Amino acid sequence: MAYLTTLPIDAAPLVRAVEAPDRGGIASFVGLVRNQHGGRAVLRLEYSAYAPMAEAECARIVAEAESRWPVRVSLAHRLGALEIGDVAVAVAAGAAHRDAAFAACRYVIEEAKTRVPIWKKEFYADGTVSWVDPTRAAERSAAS
Amino acid sequence: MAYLTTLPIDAAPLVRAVEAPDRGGIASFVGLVRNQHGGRAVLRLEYSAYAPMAEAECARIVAEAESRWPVRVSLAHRLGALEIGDVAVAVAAGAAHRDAAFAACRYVIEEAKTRVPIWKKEFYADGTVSWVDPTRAAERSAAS
Amino acid sequence: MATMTNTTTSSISVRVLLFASYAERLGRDVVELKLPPGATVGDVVFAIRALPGGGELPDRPLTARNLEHCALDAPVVAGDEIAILPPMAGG
Amino acid sequence: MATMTNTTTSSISVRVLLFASYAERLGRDVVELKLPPGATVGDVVFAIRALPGGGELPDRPLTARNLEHCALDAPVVAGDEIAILPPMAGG
Repeated sequence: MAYLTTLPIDAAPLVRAVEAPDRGGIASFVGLVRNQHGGRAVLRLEYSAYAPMAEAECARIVAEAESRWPVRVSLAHRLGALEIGDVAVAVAAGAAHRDAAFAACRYVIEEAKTRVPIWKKEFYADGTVSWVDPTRAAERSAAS
Repeated sequence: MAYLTTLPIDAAPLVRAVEAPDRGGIASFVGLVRNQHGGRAVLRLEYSAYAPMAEAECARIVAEAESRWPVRVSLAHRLGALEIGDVAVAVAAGAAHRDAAFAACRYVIEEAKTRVPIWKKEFYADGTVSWVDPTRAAERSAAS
Repeated sequence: MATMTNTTTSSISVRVLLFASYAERLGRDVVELKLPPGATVGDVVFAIRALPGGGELPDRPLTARNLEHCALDAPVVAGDEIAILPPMAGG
Repeated sequence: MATMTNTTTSSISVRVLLFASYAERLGRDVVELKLPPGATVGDVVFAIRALPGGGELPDRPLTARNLEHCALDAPVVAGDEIAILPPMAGG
Protein backbone atom coordinates (compact mmCIF):
# COMPACT_ATOMS: atom_id res chain seq x y z
CA MET A 1 0.00 0.00 0.00
CA ALA A 2 1.37 3.41 -0.96
CA TYR A 3 -0.30 6.77 -1.16
CA LEU A 4 0.12 10.53 -1.20
CA THR A 5 -2.12 12.76 0.86
CA THR A 6 -2.62 16.41 1.69
CA LEU A 7 -4.19 15.38 5.02
CA PRO A 8 -2.25 14.69 8.22
CA ILE A 9 -0.69 11.21 8.27
CA ASP A 10 -1.47 8.88 11.15
CA ALA A 11 1.06 6.04 11.34
CA ALA A 12 -1.26 3.70 13.24
CA PRO A 13 -3.35 2.53 10.26
CA LEU A 14 -0.17 2.03 8.23
CA VAL A 15 1.09 -0.31 10.94
CA ARG A 16 -2.24 -2.13 11.15
CA ALA A 17 -2.19 -2.59 7.37
CA VAL A 18 0.93 -4.76 7.61
CA GLU A 19 -0.13 -6.82 10.62
CA ALA A 20 -1.08 -10.47 10.27
CA PRO A 21 -1.23 -13.43 12.65
CA ASP A 22 1.97 -14.90 11.21
CA ARG A 23 3.94 -11.62 11.35
CA GLY A 24 5.83 -11.12 14.58
CA GLY A 25 7.67 -7.88 13.88
CA ILE A 26 6.74 -4.50 12.48
CA ALA A 27 9.47 -1.93 11.87
CA SER A 28 8.34 1.56 11.07
CA PHE A 29 9.75 4.99 10.36
CA VAL A 30 8.13 8.38 10.65
CA GLY A 31 9.76 11.48 9.18
CA LEU A 32 8.72 14.74 10.83
CA VAL A 33 9.18 18.37 9.87
CA ARG A 34 12.11 19.70 11.88
CA ASN A 35 12.49 23.24 13.16
CA GLN A 36 15.90 23.66 11.57
CA HIS A 37 17.81 22.58 8.48
CA GLY A 38 21.51 23.13 7.93
CA GLY A 39 21.61 25.49 10.87
CA ARG A 40 18.75 27.69 9.64
CA ALA A 41 15.51 28.01 11.61
CA VAL A 42 12.62 26.59 9.60
CA LEU A 43 9.08 27.94 10.14
CA ARG A 44 7.14 25.70 7.79
CA LEU A 45 7.42 23.98 4.43
CA GLU A 46 5.52 22.95 1.36
CA TYR A 47 5.81 19.67 -0.48
CA SER A 48 4.86 19.56 -4.13
CA ALA A 49 4.96 16.52 -6.37
CA TYR A 50 4.65 15.15 -9.84
CA ALA A 51 1.69 13.37 -8.35
CA PRO A 52 0.89 10.56 -10.81
CA MET A 53 4.55 9.57 -11.07
CA ALA A 54 5.07 9.90 -7.32
CA GLU A 55 2.15 7.54 -6.70
CA ALA A 56 3.55 5.09 -9.26
CA GLU A 57 7.09 5.31 -7.88
CA CYS A 58 5.90 4.75 -4.30
CA ALA A 59 3.98 1.69 -5.45
CA ARG A 60 7.07 0.38 -7.29
CA ILE A 61 9.26 0.83 -4.20
CA VAL A 62 6.75 -1.04 -2.05
CA ALA A 63 6.55 -3.84 -4.64
CA GLU A 64 10.35 -4.09 -4.78
CA ALA A 65 10.60 -4.38 -0.99
CA GLU A 66 7.87 -7.02 -0.94
CA SER A 67 9.70 -9.05 -3.58
CA ARG A 68 13.15 -8.76 -1.92
CA TRP A 69 11.98 -9.68 1.60
CA PRO A 70 9.04 -11.71 2.96
CA VAL A 71 7.25 -8.58 4.15
CA ARG A 72 4.21 -6.44 3.69
CA VAL A 73 4.93 -2.72 3.42
CA SER A 74 2.89 0.46 3.64
CA LEU A 75 4.13 3.93 2.67
CA ALA A 76 2.47 7.34 2.84
CA HIS A 77 3.83 10.79 1.99
CA ARG A 78 2.25 14.12 2.80
CA LEU A 79 1.91 16.92 0.25
CA GLY A 80 1.01 20.59 0.64
CA ALA A 81 1.71 22.92 3.54
CA LEU A 82 3.24 21.37 6.68
CA GLU A 83 4.09 22.81 10.08
CA ILE A 84 6.94 21.84 12.42
CA GLY A 85 6.28 18.39 13.90
CA ASP A 86 3.91 17.30 11.15
CA VAL A 87 4.47 13.81 9.74
CA ALA A 88 5.98 14.13 6.25
CA VAL A 89 6.43 10.45 5.52
CA ALA A 90 5.61 7.16 7.22
CA VAL A 91 6.70 3.61 6.40
CA ALA A 92 5.73 0.34 8.08
CA ALA A 93 7.07 -3.14 7.24
CA GLY A 94 5.60 -6.26 8.82
CA ALA A 95 7.32 -9.66 8.69
CA ALA A 96 7.57 -12.95 10.52
CA HIS A 97 11.10 -11.98 11.61
CA ARG A 98 12.51 -8.63 12.58
CA ASP A 99 15.56 -8.73 10.30
CA ALA A 100 13.34 -8.58 7.25
CA ALA A 101 11.09 -5.94 8.80
CA PHE A 102 14.00 -3.61 9.58
CA ALA A 103 15.72 -4.18 6.22
CA ALA A 104 12.56 -3.54 4.22
CA CYS A 105 11.62 -0.45 6.25
CA ARG A 106 15.06 1.06 5.74
CA TYR A 107 15.08 0.22 2.05
CA VAL A 108 11.74 1.88 1.47
CA ILE A 109 12.61 5.16 3.20
CA GLU A 110 15.99 5.38 1.44
CA GLU A 111 14.49 4.70 -1.97
CA ALA A 112 11.56 7.04 -1.35
CA LYS A 113 13.89 9.91 -0.54
CA THR A 114 15.93 9.52 -3.72
CA ARG A 115 13.40 8.30 -6.29
CA VAL A 116 9.97 9.77 -5.59
CA PRO A 117 9.40 13.07 -7.43
CA ILE A 118 8.53 15.25 -4.46
CA TRP A 119 10.05 18.67 -3.79
CA LYS A 120 10.32 20.61 -0.59
CA LYS A 121 10.18 24.39 -0.27
CA GLU A 122 11.37 25.61 3.10
CA PHE A 123 10.31 28.90 4.67
CA TYR A 124 12.94 30.23 7.10
CA ALA A 125 12.68 32.45 10.12
CA ASP A 126 14.80 35.09 8.35
CA GLY A 127 12.08 35.47 5.71
CA THR A 128 13.91 33.62 2.96
CA VAL A 129 12.56 30.65 1.06
CA SER A 130 14.38 27.88 -0.78
CA TRP A 131 13.92 24.62 -2.60
CA VAL A 132 15.79 21.89 -0.77
CA ASP A 133 18.46 20.10 -2.81
CA PRO A 134 19.69 16.98 -0.97
CA THR A 135 22.36 16.40 -3.64
CA ARG A 136 24.30 19.41 -2.37
CA ALA A 137 26.87 18.17 0.15
CA ALA A 138 25.93 20.69 2.82
CA GLU A 139 22.35 19.51 2.67
CA ARG A 140 23.19 15.82 2.74
CA SER A 141 24.63 16.19 6.21
CA ALA A 142 21.56 18.15 7.33
CA ALA A 143 18.93 15.69 6.11
CA SER A 144 16.84 13.74 8.57
CA MET B 1 11.42 5.94 29.21
CA ALA B 2 11.03 2.22 29.84
CA TYR B 3 8.27 0.27 31.51
CA LEU B 4 6.57 -3.08 31.96
CA THR B 5 2.83 -3.40 31.85
CA THR B 6 0.11 -6.02 32.05
CA LEU B 7 -2.17 -3.76 29.99
CA PRO B 8 -2.27 -3.67 26.17
CA ILE B 9 0.58 -1.60 24.70
CA ASP B 10 -0.26 1.24 22.34
CA ALA B 11 2.80 2.28 20.33
CA ALA B 12 1.48 5.79 19.62
CA PRO B 13 2.34 7.36 23.00
CA LEU B 14 5.79 5.74 22.87
CA VAL B 15 6.39 7.49 19.56
CA ARG B 16 5.06 10.80 20.87
CA ALA B 17 7.37 10.50 23.88
CA VAL B 18 10.44 10.70 21.63
CA GLU B 19 9.19 13.47 19.35
CA ALA B 20 10.69 16.96 19.53
CA PRO B 21 10.87 19.91 17.13
CA ASP B 22 14.54 19.18 16.34
CA ARG B 23 14.03 15.43 15.73
CA GLY B 24 13.25 14.59 12.14
CA GLY B 25 13.13 10.80 12.29
CA ILE B 26 11.49 8.24 14.53
CA ALA B 27 12.24 4.57 13.99
CA SER B 28 10.07 2.12 15.87
CA PHE B 29 9.57 -1.59 16.30
CA VAL B 30 6.57 -3.51 17.50
CA GLY B 31 6.79 -7.20 18.38
CA LEU B 32 3.50 -9.07 18.13
CA VAL B 33 2.40 -12.50 19.30
CA ARG B 34 2.53 -14.82 16.29
CA ASN B 35 0.21 -17.75 15.66
CA GLN B 36 3.09 -20.17 15.19
CA HIS B 37 6.57 -20.83 16.52
CA GLY B 38 9.01 -23.34 15.10
CA GLY B 39 6.23 -24.86 13.00
CA ARG B 40 3.85 -25.36 15.95
CA ALA B 41 0.50 -23.59 16.11
CA VAL B 42 0.43 -21.21 19.09
CA LEU B 43 -2.88 -20.35 20.77
CA ARG B 44 -1.70 -17.87 23.38
CA LEU B 45 1.20 -17.17 25.69
CA GLU B 46 2.16 -15.84 29.08
CA TYR B 47 5.08 -13.57 29.88
CA SER B 48 6.48 -13.62 33.38
CA ALA B 49 9.36 -11.52 34.66
CA TYR B 50 11.75 -10.82 37.46
CA ALA B 51 9.96 -7.50 37.50
CA PRO B 52 12.26 -5.18 39.48
CA MET B 53 15.31 -6.35 37.55
CA ALA B 54 13.45 -6.25 34.24
CA GLU B 55 12.47 -2.62 34.89
CA ALA B 56 16.06 -1.78 35.83
CA GLU B 57 17.52 -3.58 32.82
CA CYS B 58 15.08 -1.89 30.41
CA ALA B 59 16.08 1.48 31.87
CA ARG B 60 19.78 0.61 31.50
CA ILE B 61 19.32 -0.40 27.85
CA VAL B 62 17.49 2.85 27.10
CA ALA B 63 20.24 4.84 28.84
CA GLU B 64 22.94 3.01 26.87
CA ALA B 65 21.23 3.78 23.57
CA GLU B 66 20.79 7.43 24.53
CA SER B 67 24.50 7.69 25.38
CA ARG B 68 25.70 5.91 22.22
CA TRP B 69 23.54 7.90 19.78
CA PRO B 70 21.95 11.37 19.90
CA VAL B 71 18.48 9.92 20.41
CA ARG B 72 15.60 9.68 22.81
CA VAL B 73 14.25 6.16 23.28
CA SER B 74 11.11 4.64 24.73
CA LEU B 75 10.60 0.94 25.47
CA ALA B 76 7.63 -0.99 26.80
CA HIS B 77 7.15 -4.72 27.38
CA ARG B 78 3.91 -6.50 28.13
CA LEU B 79 3.59 -9.10 30.91
CA GLY B 80 0.84 -11.60 31.71
CA ALA B 81 -1.50 -13.41 29.32
CA LEU B 82 -1.36 -12.40 25.64
CA GLU B 83 -3.40 -13.45 22.63
CA ILE B 84 -2.27 -13.77 19.00
CA GLY B 85 -1.68 -10.30 17.54
CA ASP B 86 -1.17 -8.60 20.90
CA VAL B 87 1.79 -6.25 21.16
CA ALA B 88 4.48 -7.91 23.28
CA VAL B 89 7.13 -5.21 23.01
CA ALA B 90 7.41 -1.76 21.48
CA VAL B 91 10.45 0.48 20.95
CA ALA B 92 10.64 4.01 19.53
CA ALA B 93 13.80 6.03 18.89
CA GLY B 94 13.65 9.67 17.85
CA ALA B 95 16.64 11.57 16.44
CA ALA B 96 17.56 14.48 14.23
CA HIS B 97 18.77 12.00 11.62
CA ARG B 98 17.38 8.63 10.63
CA ASP B 99 20.68 6.71 10.82
CA ALA B 100 20.79 7.23 14.58
CA ALA B 101 17.09 6.50 14.97
CA PHE B 102 17.33 3.16 13.16
CA ALA B 103 20.57 2.14 14.89
CA ALA B 104 19.25 2.93 18.36
CA CYS B 105 15.91 1.22 17.72
CA ARG B 106 17.64 -1.94 16.54
CA TYR B 107 20.10 -1.88 19.44
CA VAL B 108 17.33 -1.61 22.01
CA ILE B 109 15.23 -4.48 20.68
CA GLU B 110 18.27 -6.76 20.34
CA GLU B 111 19.48 -5.98 23.85
CA ALA B 112 15.99 -6.27 25.32
CA LYS B 113 15.56 -9.75 23.90
CA THR B 114 18.82 -11.04 25.34
CA ARG B 115 19.19 -9.14 28.62
CA VAL B 116 15.80 -8.43 30.15
CA PRO B 117 14.67 -11.19 32.55
CA ILE B 118 11.35 -12.02 30.94
CA TRP B 119 10.18 -15.55 30.15
CA LYS B 120 7.58 -16.77 27.71
CA LYS B 121 5.34 -19.78 28.17
CA GLU B 122 3.65 -20.84 24.95
CA PHE B 123 0.36 -22.74 24.80
CA TYR B 124 0.08 -24.82 21.61
CA ALA B 125 -2.91 -26.01 19.63
CA ASP B 126 -1.96 -29.63 20.41
CA GLY B 127 -2.52 -28.96 24.12
CA THR B 128 1.15 -28.87 25.09
CA VAL B 129 2.86 -26.02 26.88
CA SER B 130 6.50 -25.00 26.94
CA TRP B 131 8.91 -22.35 28.12
CA VAL B 132 10.59 -20.76 25.13
CA ASP B 133 14.39 -21.05 25.06
CA PRO B 134 15.85 -18.81 22.34
CA THR B 135 19.34 -20.21 23.00
CA ARG B 136 18.33 -23.53 21.44
CA ALA B 137 19.31 -23.43 17.75
CA ALA B 138 15.92 -24.57 16.48
CA GLU B 139 14.29 -21.70 18.32
CA ARG B 140 16.76 -19.09 17.16
CA SER B 141 15.63 -19.57 13.58
CA ALA B 142 11.98 -19.37 14.64
CA ALA B 143 12.24 -16.14 16.63
CA SER B 144 10.57 -12.97 15.42
CA MET C 1 19.38 17.05 -33.08
CA ALA C 2 15.81 18.04 -32.29
CA THR C 3 14.71 21.64 -32.67
CA MET C 4 11.42 23.33 -31.89
CA THR C 5 11.03 24.40 -35.51
CA ASN C 6 10.89 20.89 -36.88
CA THR C 7 7.40 20.66 -38.39
CA THR C 8 7.64 17.86 -40.93
CA THR C 9 4.56 15.69 -41.14
CA SER C 10 6.49 12.90 -39.44
CA SER C 11 7.42 15.04 -36.40
CA ILE C 12 6.29 13.81 -33.01
CA SER C 13 4.51 15.82 -30.35
CA VAL C 14 5.49 15.41 -26.72
CA ARG C 15 4.36 17.09 -23.58
CA VAL C 16 7.15 18.23 -21.25
CA LEU C 17 6.49 18.87 -17.56
CA LEU C 18 8.60 21.10 -15.34
CA PHE C 19 8.46 21.18 -11.55
CA ALA C 20 9.51 23.14 -8.48
CA SER C 21 12.66 25.24 -9.06
CA TYR C 22 12.79 24.31 -12.76
CA ALA C 23 9.21 25.49 -13.34
CA GLU C 24 10.05 28.72 -11.53
CA ARG C 25 13.12 29.30 -13.70
CA LEU C 26 11.19 28.88 -16.93
CA GLY C 27 8.05 30.56 -15.61
CA ARG C 28 5.92 27.67 -16.81
CA ASP C 29 5.26 24.04 -15.92
CA VAL C 30 4.20 22.60 -19.27
CA VAL C 31 5.84 22.88 -22.70
CA GLU C 32 4.50 21.23 -25.86
CA LEU C 33 7.34 20.25 -28.19
CA LYS C 34 7.55 18.84 -31.71
CA LEU C 35 10.60 16.66 -32.33
CA PRO C 36 11.92 14.69 -35.31
CA PRO C 37 11.46 10.93 -35.31
CA GLY C 38 14.25 9.22 -33.43
CA ALA C 39 14.57 12.01 -30.89
CA THR C 40 15.65 11.13 -27.36
CA VAL C 41 14.88 12.49 -23.93
CA GLY C 42 18.27 14.24 -24.13
CA ASP C 43 16.97 16.11 -27.16
CA VAL C 44 13.97 17.21 -25.10
CA VAL C 45 16.33 18.55 -22.43
CA PHE C 46 18.37 20.34 -25.09
CA ALA C 47 15.23 22.03 -26.46
CA ILE C 48 14.01 23.04 -23.01
CA ARG C 49 17.40 24.52 -22.09
CA ALA C 50 17.15 26.70 -25.21
CA LEU C 51 13.98 28.36 -23.88
CA PRO C 52 14.15 31.59 -21.84
CA GLY C 53 15.34 30.65 -18.35
CA GLY C 54 16.15 27.12 -19.49
CA GLY C 55 19.88 27.72 -19.44
CA GLU C 56 19.74 27.65 -15.63
CA LEU C 57 18.82 23.96 -15.71
CA PRO C 58 21.67 21.45 -15.51
CA ASP C 59 22.64 19.93 -18.84
CA ARG C 60 22.04 16.42 -17.50
CA PRO C 61 19.01 16.67 -15.22
CA LEU C 62 16.97 13.76 -13.92
CA THR C 63 14.22 12.85 -16.34
CA ALA C 64 11.15 10.65 -16.53
CA ARG C 65 9.19 9.27 -19.45
CA ASN C 66 5.56 8.27 -18.95
CA LEU C 67 5.82 8.26 -15.14
CA GLU C 68 9.08 6.30 -14.96
CA HIS C 69 12.64 7.44 -14.43
CA CYS C 70 14.59 7.22 -17.69
CA ALA C 71 18.06 7.85 -19.07
CA LEU C 72 18.80 10.73 -21.43
CA ASP C 73 19.25 8.33 -24.35
CA ALA C 74 15.72 6.94 -23.93
CA PRO C 75 13.76 7.29 -27.20
CA VAL C 76 10.75 9.57 -27.39
CA VAL C 77 7.61 8.59 -29.26
CA ALA C 78 4.51 10.58 -30.13
CA GLY C 79 2.28 11.28 -27.17
CA ASP C 80 4.98 10.75 -24.56
CA GLU C 81 4.89 12.71 -21.32
CA ILE C 82 8.46 13.72 -20.49
CA ALA C 83 9.29 15.26 -17.11
CA ILE C 84 12.44 17.11 -16.11
CA LEU C 85 12.96 16.55 -12.41
CA PRO C 86 14.83 18.79 -9.96
CA PRO C 87 16.70 16.94 -7.17
CA MET C 88 14.09 15.11 -5.18
CA ALA C 89 13.53 16.04 -1.55
CA GLY C 90 10.74 13.89 -0.18
CA GLY C 91 10.71 12.37 3.26
CA MET D 1 32.80 -24.29 49.13
CA ALA D 2 29.50 -23.09 50.54
CA THR D 3 27.03 -25.52 52.03
CA MET D 4 23.57 -25.03 53.52
CA THR D 5 24.73 -26.42 56.83
CA ASN D 6 27.31 -23.70 57.42
CA THR D 7 25.99 -21.92 60.50
CA THR D 8 29.03 -20.22 61.95
CA THR D 9 28.30 -16.83 63.46
CA SER D 10 30.10 -15.17 60.54
CA SER D 11 27.92 -16.84 57.87
CA ILE D 12 26.02 -14.58 55.48
CA SER D 13 22.35 -14.84 54.55
CA VAL D 14 21.26 -14.38 50.97
CA ARG D 15 17.92 -14.64 49.28
CA VAL D 16 17.92 -16.68 46.05
CA LEU D 17 15.15 -16.22 43.48
CA LEU D 18 14.15 -18.81 40.89
CA PHE D 19 11.98 -18.17 37.86
CA ALA D 20 9.98 -19.81 35.10
CA SER D 21 11.24 -23.33 34.24
CA TYR D 22 13.81 -23.25 37.07
CA ALA D 23 11.16 -22.43 39.66
CA GLU D 24 9.02 -25.25 38.28
CA ARG D 25 11.89 -27.76 38.54
CA LEU D 26 12.60 -26.93 42.15
CA GLY D 27 8.93 -26.43 43.06
CA ARG D 28 9.73 -23.10 44.68
CA ASP D 29 10.72 -19.59 43.68
CA VAL D 30 12.61 -18.40 46.76
CA VAL D 31 15.38 -20.09 48.75
CA GLU D 32 17.08 -18.56 51.78
CA LEU D 33 20.71 -19.66 52.01
CA LYS D 34 23.47 -19.22 54.55
CA LEU D 35 26.96 -19.11 53.07
CA PRO D 36 30.46 -18.71 54.48
CA PRO D 37 32.17 -15.35 54.09
CA GLY D 38 33.91 -15.09 50.73
CA ALA D 39 31.25 -17.12 48.93
CA THR D 40 30.53 -16.34 45.28
CA VAL D 41 27.44 -16.48 43.10
CA GLY D 42 28.85 -19.74 41.75
CA ASP D 43 28.66 -21.14 45.28
CA VAL D 44 24.99 -20.11 45.38
CA VAL D 45 24.38 -22.02 42.15
CA PHE D 46 26.21 -25.06 43.57
CA ALA D 47 24.00 -25.02 46.66
CA ILE D 48 20.79 -24.62 44.64
CA ARG D 49 21.75 -27.48 42.33
CA ALA D 50 22.12 -29.69 45.40
CA LEU D 51 18.45 -29.18 46.30
CA PRO D 52 15.75 -31.61 45.10
CA GLY D 53 15.12 -30.86 41.41
CA GLY D 54 18.15 -28.55 41.29
CA GLY D 55 20.25 -31.01 39.33
CA GLU D 56 18.14 -30.22 36.28
CA LEU D 57 19.53 -26.69 36.21
CA PRO D 58 22.60 -26.06 34.06
CA ASP D 59 25.85 -25.90 36.02
CA ARG D 60 26.60 -22.43 34.63
CA PRO D 61 23.24 -20.63 34.43
CA LEU D 62 22.75 -16.91 33.95
CA THR D 63 22.75 -15.10 37.26
CA ALA D 64 22.02 -11.69 38.69
CA ARG D 65 23.02 -10.00 41.91
CA ASN D 66 20.91 -7.17 43.29
CA LEU D 67 19.03 -6.62 40.00
CA GLU D 68 22.11 -6.71 37.74
CA HIS D 69 23.55 -9.44 35.60
CA CYS D 70 26.70 -10.85 37.20
CA ALA D 71 29.38 -13.46 36.58
CA LEU D 72 29.61 -16.66 38.62
CA ASP D 73 32.74 -15.41 40.37
CA ALA D 74 30.95 -12.31 41.70
CA PRO D 75 31.25 -12.12 45.50
CA VAL D 76 28.16 -12.45 47.67
CA VAL D 77 27.63 -10.30 50.75
CA ALA D 78 25.00 -10.46 53.46
CA GLY D 79 21.58 -9.33 52.33
CA ASP D 80 22.23 -9.88 48.63
CA GLU D 81 19.39 -10.91 46.37
CA ILE D 82 20.75 -13.49 43.95
CA ALA D 83 18.66 -14.62 40.96
CA ILE D 84 19.20 -17.67 38.79
CA LEU D 85 17.83 -16.84 35.34
CA PRO D 86 16.55 -19.26 32.70
CA PRO D 87 17.27 -18.25 29.08
CA MET D 88 15.44 -14.97 28.52
CA ALA D 89 12.63 -14.85 26.00
CA GLY D 90 11.21 -11.36 25.99
CA GLY D 91 10.11 -9.51 22.89
